[in-house]
Amino acid sequence: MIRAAVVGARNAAPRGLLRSLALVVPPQLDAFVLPGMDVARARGLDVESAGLRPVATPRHAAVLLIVGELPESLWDAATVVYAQMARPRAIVALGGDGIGPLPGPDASAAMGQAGLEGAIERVRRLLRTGSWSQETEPFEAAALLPKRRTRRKKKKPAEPPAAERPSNDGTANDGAMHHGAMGGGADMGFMSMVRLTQHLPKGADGLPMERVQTPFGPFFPGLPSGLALTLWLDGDTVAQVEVASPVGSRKSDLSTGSGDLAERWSRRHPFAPAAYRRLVEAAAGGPPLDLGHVAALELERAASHLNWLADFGHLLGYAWLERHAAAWQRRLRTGCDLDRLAALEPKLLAVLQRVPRTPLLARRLTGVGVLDADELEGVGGPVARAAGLVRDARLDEPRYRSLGFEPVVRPEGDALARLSVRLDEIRRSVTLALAAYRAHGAAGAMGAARPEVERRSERPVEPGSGAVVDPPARAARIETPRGVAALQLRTNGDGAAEAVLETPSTAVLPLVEKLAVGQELADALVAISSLDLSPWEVVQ
Amino acid sequence: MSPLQQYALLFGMAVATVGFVAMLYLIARSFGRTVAEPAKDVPFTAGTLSRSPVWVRYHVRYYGFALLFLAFDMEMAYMYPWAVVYREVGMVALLDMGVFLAILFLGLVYGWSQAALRRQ
Amino acid sequence: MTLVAYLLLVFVGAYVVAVVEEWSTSGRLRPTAPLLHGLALLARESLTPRRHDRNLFEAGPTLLLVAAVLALVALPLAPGLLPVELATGALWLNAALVYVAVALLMAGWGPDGAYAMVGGFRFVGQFIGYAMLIVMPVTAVAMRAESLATIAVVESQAPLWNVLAQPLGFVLFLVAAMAVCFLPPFDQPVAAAELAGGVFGEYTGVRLVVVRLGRLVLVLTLALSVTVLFLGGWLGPWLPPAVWSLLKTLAVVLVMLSVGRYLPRLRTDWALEWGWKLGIPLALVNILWVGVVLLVGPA
Amino acid sequence: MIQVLFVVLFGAVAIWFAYKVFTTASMMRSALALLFSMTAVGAMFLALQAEFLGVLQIMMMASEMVVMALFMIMYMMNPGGLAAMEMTHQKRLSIAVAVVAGLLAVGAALFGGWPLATEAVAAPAGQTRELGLEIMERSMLVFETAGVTILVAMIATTALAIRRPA
Amino acid sequence: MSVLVVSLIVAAVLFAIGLYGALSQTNLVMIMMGVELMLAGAMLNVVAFWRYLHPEAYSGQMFVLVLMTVMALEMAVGFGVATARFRSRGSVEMEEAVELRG
Repeated sequence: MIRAAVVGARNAAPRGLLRSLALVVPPQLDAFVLPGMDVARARGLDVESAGLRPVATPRHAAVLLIVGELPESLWDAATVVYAQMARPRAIVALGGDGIGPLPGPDASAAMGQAGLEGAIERVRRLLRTGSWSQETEPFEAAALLPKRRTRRKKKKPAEPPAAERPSNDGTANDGAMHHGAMGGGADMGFMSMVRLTQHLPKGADGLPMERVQTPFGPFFPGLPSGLALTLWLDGDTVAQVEVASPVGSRKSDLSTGSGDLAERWSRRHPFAPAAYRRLVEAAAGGPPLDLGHVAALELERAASHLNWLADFGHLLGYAWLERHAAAWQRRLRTGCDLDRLAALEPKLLAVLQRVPRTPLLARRLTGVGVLDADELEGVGGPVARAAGLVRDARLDEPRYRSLGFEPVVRPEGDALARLSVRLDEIRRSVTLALAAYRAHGAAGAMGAARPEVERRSERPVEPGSGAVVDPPARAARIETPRGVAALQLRTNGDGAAEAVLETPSTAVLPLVEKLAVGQELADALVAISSLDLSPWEVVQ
Repeated sequence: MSPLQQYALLFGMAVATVGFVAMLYLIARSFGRTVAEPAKDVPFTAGTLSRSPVWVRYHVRYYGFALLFLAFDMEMAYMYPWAVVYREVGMVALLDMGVFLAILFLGLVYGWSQAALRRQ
Repeated sequence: MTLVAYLLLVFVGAYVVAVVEEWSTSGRLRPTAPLLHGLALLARESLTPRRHDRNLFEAGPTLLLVAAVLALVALPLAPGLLPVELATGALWLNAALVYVAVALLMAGWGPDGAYAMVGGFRFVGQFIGYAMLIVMPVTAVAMRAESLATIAVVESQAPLWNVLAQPLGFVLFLVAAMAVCFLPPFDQPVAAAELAGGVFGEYTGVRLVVVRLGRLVLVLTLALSVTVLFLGGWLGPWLPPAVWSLLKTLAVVLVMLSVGRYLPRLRTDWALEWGWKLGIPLALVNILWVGVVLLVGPA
Repeated sequence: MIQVLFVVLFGAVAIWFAYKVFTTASMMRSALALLFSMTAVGAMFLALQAEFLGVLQIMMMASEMVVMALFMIMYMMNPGGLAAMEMTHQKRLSIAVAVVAGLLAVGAALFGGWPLATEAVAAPAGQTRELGLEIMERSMLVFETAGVTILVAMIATTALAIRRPA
Repeated sequence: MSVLVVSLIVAAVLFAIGLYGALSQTNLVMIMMGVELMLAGAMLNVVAFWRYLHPEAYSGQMFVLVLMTVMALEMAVGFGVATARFRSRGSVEMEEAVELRG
């Protein structure tokens, strides 16, 4: 059943001119994507060809696109984002209705491009008829009301309490001009500016300035979705950083929950589902790594790196890179038949080769976010390999060695090195996947049919069989696109598991502060983005 | 048209543009008022409700450039009339302006050498 | 009459710029898209942030549009097609463009939002970087034309277009023109990924329409000014003068809008440093070059 | 007549914005009010048929006042004007002095008995040319002195404001 | 009233407002704004005199250019002083300058 109006309709009766104006729906609807474009891409969605134009702020968006199940920790933030959109506003939920306190979606569909396109079509129809309604009600939720506690904390200590005007939200003209000098009886007396500034920290140039506490996340377009940064800005320099990953999992949560662990975990990690599935299987005593696994894992690595590359291109304002990386990412994630990939490989290589030759790019990235080898305790993946450390779990795998695998290592440790390591790894991963595929000799589509691989190897887990009585904890390590993930797993009879997981992003998260503090905002964001950390796999 | 009429036309264009904008606002206003809702009027900060004011003393990092710009910019006041008569006056004009610009460039070089031309 | 014809052409021009911009970002040529987007935006709510500085918030986009329009009307499309014939047209162009920085400063400060404020101050920084690169090449053009009137500037290019007579000035002016319109790679103040829309992030509905319109007219103005100052304006064989002007302008628009797609965004302090340490000396060299050529060249 | 209308209109605008400079609590507004006051003065120059000077004033003052806004935001106690704050002293005296000075100037303007010139003002293009010749010929020394003054100011401001990195 | 007189009156009022600001404000930056307004009034005077008394004398226009330069340089040096003071004292209030001196 279709409602008469979108849930975020404007409050007016559609009459006359308005009725005809309502029929105008632009070819591309401006959309704000939750939790982020990176997740949408990783799910294989082509948002733009579905008729959406991703925008940077919900202010400009008409559609709130929610990709996948939104974790509960993001509900408040999603509520705020929705509340900040201008009406008429519509919600599209893909793959799951768990969208918390938000009003029910105007269109929902199963995950996938076809579902997205159908949902957008429905929203368009809905917008044509129901952009205006006389029965709109203000959207209210607990998350939107001012919290007294945090308010008081944020008040600047130096300001006299009497001077703080009551900030009644909603009155539009609050804080507009009021006459300090001419304001009759409001004589505040002389106030010392020296006292106001003497406690302030001084910058490198010796000027004591105030800092603005600015949240960057969890839905910031230039950062990984779900990463909640709070930056204290001193001008446009980052003076202080607070990092949180609300979407990460707690240690205690890992072992609880019902259902197939491998399935749940692969759903939890949008950027590397196959790697985590394989990790659980390996820890649960699954079959040894075969060539099919190698092909799937390497394709996933390439896709994950390309996804990052698209995000990085977006952050750098390098539209060409964003577009091409996103397209190649999609090709690798969805329905890429390896025969076709083999034919297309030269084109991908051409794109990859062009990136480092971009004018100004090397200059933009050199010396940004430098990490020395001795700061990288416990960090693996491209971040470590870009700082000259040969850390790669694939080196321990005979399968990889037989395929002639060699890790990519660069010594510089800056954002440029991380970029070139990942570019190289994309190339090598595709080559490895193709080599594994050829060696495997299997016919037909394989990259797309990863579920086939997975289904085949699911069998040995048999969580509910109860055949094994209290097996010893098993450990497994796997090289995910972001580095080594290690899992110790102890399954008991009823299928619940006791799991100890180490993920690469957990080790990388503390580096964020070090990279950002003291940097210009643009550099800080580039440095953070170049880490390619996935907040979803952080274990706290 | 006399110059004064030209200026009047310019002023008229400015007023007309403002009028056009006002007309757009009026049209948009006729479509109904904004629904007042909590948090809608708080500037977007990536999903977090940040209600603290940001109007504080802002650390402009390029004030070295700004200070030199204030002085250096004035050179243009002399260069425009000079450019118009340059051909007429000839060599003298080139030398005059050459000396003038050399003097100014000296100031720029001094600022450069004292690290004024960088992010502070 | 001239004014009406001119405004009509400008309106068409701005629309074409919008279509080209859509094409350069989405890769698809959709002639109706800007219109539909505009109408849909008009129908949306226009929010005002809490405790914003109302006057500045409202005046920012309006001033952007006014500045762009006032700069535009001093530029000729063809000999008879110039609404306001100022004797100091080239200077007037510079004067009007300064108010773009004022507009962005207002729009950045107005909403009391952190992203917008950082964006606004970044643009002022950018302005300090490009300001001299706008005025100095114009001076060199005026030297050749012996006048500040835009008509005289075009006429002075009859023997040789300025793009060939002073290529250095042309390059500097083109780059500065892109910086004025905060087009990529100079889009620091409005960067989507860095500041979530930055200066104009808080504008919605009809206010956003005005912002986008102002931006379009601004791009058109700068492209036309490049045409008039360096590409010989309406000069050209066979076709009517106004068509030449528009064709050249369209070509400049294409260049301005597409270059940024293939480059990473420049940091504000780089734009500043390069503008001052490289740009100003080069602009002075350009003036010297033009001066020497005018002295030794044919009268 | 256009001229009278413009002079009166922009005069009023200039005065109104000048008044706003010292009566608003927001420093950004204060700086921008000064900017628009200067712009209005530039428009008055145009109305007084000094085209080059008018456009130059509109341009130069806008760019300088934008920079001024930066420094206002940097160094004022309360740039947003969110807190009512007294920032004046000796107010009565200042008002008295200003009123007396203003009245004297107005009186001089009203009863000056100015001998109006008879010749018409030159066309704008001619003015720019004449000004150029003036700079190149009669006022050449003034012009070069201005250059030296600018140099001194640049050196002074750099020396004062810039702290060299250690 | 002739245009000249109107211009002179406007200039006088601008000057008076600037004078009030320069005298009454406690902050260095605001004092500079007052001085700017006074100079603007002076410039307006010069232009009006040039236009109505000596339209043939371009040294009048030249004088306006010099006044503009003075304004800009006043600002440049003034902000240089303000920066230096703010760095060393954390304040650009003039009263505090007196206080601190002893």
